[in-house]
Amino acid sequence: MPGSPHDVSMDDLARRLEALLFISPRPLAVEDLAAACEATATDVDPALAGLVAEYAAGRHGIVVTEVGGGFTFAVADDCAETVRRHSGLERPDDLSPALLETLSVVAYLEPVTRADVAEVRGVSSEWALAGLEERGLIEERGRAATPGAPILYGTTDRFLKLFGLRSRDELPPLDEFALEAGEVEEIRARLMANAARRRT
Amino acid sequence: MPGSPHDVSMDDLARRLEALLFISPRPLAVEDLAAACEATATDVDPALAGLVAEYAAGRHGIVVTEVGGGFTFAVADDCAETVRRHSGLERPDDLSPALLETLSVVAYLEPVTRADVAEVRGVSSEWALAGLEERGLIEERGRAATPGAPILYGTTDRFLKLFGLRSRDELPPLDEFALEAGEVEEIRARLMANAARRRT
Amino acid sequence: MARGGATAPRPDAGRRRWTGESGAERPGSPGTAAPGVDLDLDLDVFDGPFDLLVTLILRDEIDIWEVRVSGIIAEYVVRLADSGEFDLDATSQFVVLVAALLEMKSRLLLEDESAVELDELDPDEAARQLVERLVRYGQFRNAAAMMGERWEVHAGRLYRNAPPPAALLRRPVPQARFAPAVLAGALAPLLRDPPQPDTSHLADLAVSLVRELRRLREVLGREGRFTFSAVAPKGRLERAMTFFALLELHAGGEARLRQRQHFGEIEVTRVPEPAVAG
Repeated sequence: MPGSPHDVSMDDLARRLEALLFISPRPLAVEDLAAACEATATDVDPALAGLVAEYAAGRHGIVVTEVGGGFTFAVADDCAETVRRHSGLERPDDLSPALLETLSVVAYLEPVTRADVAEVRGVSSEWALAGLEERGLIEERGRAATPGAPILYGTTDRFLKLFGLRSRDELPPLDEFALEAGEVEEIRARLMANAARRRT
Repeated sequence: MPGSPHDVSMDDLARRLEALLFISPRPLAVEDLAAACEATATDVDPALAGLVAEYAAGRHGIVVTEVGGGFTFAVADDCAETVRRHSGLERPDDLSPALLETLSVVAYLEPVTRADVAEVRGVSSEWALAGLEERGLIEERGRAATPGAPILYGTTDRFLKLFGLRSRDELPPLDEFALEAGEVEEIRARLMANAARRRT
Repeated sequence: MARGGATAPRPDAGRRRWTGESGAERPGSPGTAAPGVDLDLDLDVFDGPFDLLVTLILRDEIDIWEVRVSGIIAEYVVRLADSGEFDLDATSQFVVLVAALLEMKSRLLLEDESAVELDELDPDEAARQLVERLVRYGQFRNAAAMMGERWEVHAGRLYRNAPPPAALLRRPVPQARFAPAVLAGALAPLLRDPPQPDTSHLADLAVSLVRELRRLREVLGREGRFTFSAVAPKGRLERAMTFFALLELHAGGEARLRQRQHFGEIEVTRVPEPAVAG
């Protein structure tokens, strides 16, 4: 590497596969990759094989591995210790009021779409959701069966741990509003109504 | 790539840097990288340069960029469309001219109070500042040591990321945006005309 | 809504005209015909339909200084009450126009205040300071255009946004770092109904003032003169309203008020028609 740059760039399809694997927090199956690239599995297979070879163990600090029926980037085993050391140096972030509010909306109403959260909070919450995702407190929970199939978000096990909860049922009831924690639909309806009223 | 695997692997330090950049949700400064690798900045610099060269534009589906006070991986621009289509990740909503203008005042004068911004813009900028704060582009930076101890605002790391800036110093000098002599003359003439009209 | 790729530049990036919170724009432009609000006005400076008045003001043919906006509102409310019908469209249009008039007027008031301050300065110095300020502001506007261009190029860039796998974290997740009650506390403000703006004072005052005005006009028309104590109701607030109504009659040139001594009786006399010359 340093002092010996490669002369051959990756082909276009392989580059797009690389970008897809890089961004996805979960393994992607060949069919997903093909669909995303508007290609067939037959096209994807050799490009993917090339990518796996490029990121074979020992070549880079990250490797492409096949796990659970899909492909994903992961930190190379012999680099794990460095990454762990780095995580030990990072100081934990606090949750800003905006993050906390967004987290509470996800926790009580999950699964929710980005639009639901924005609706309830009355402000675009893209950045707050990204911040929570980055902290591992929320994650994707599939797609809603509505037009555009937006991503659904829910809280993670890390979230439960951080708040000392055994399960989501242990979320404190919203006593002040005489609602049980289970009455999610009612809370949702109320929040949506409030959001609508706030807009007018 | 496919059919032409590279024969040269990256050196050990470069591989560890690669793993760190991959795993960190935030850009990492040379000092952070050095600390995690138990190396000095002098060691890190050439290894990092090699990594940047390996992931130069066009070679891979991802690139190493320097933004927001450190180095990070990003999806190559020409692969962004594919990733966006698959992941449902949206481009952040565009900033209105009023928000952009307020943001430029904060970016050039930070830390600034609400009153400072209003003074420059000639209109109350409360709403614009709130909008920028909600979008994670500016944040509170303590209080001014003046009567009333007003809140001070400054730009965030997210601001740097979204505007592709390595640091605040990378903003072009404000002088470059000075009005041209002709424009100043035009303002002067318009003011005189207004004054004359008011007198009659 | 997925947007186009990050690489597709928009041609007018960052060069959009400045609108937003602009204090520089006037509501409506000169010559714009005002949309129809059917109201005949009889004011000191103007006798005719409201639409015409707005048009004349916008064309700078009538000075908004001279127009009592409160008088226009009072007339409108009286007419609305008399007609017994409520046309939402027409009323909204009226409110919009009146708001525009008030904005123009308040802007003039503010301008005048600064002009007074500036008068104390050397006129050249005042002009120089204003130019300086606008030039400084222009600099930031230009900078904002540059930022808009940068945004177009960079804002769409995709960074990885996944948390590190637990196995790679040295520091385990801090157990129960936050109390769950914090979550309920954060959600609570969103569950509460937003407070309804309290407009009771507006409605009450407007209605009772208008009613009071009408009542006093009747008495004045019938009797030609009366005293405050003869017409004033018992309640404190109601008396205040009567007093305001008297002031309105006086300001409108319909009645003459006279008080011979402090805290003494107020005598009200009708001013013979025509109240307004020209």
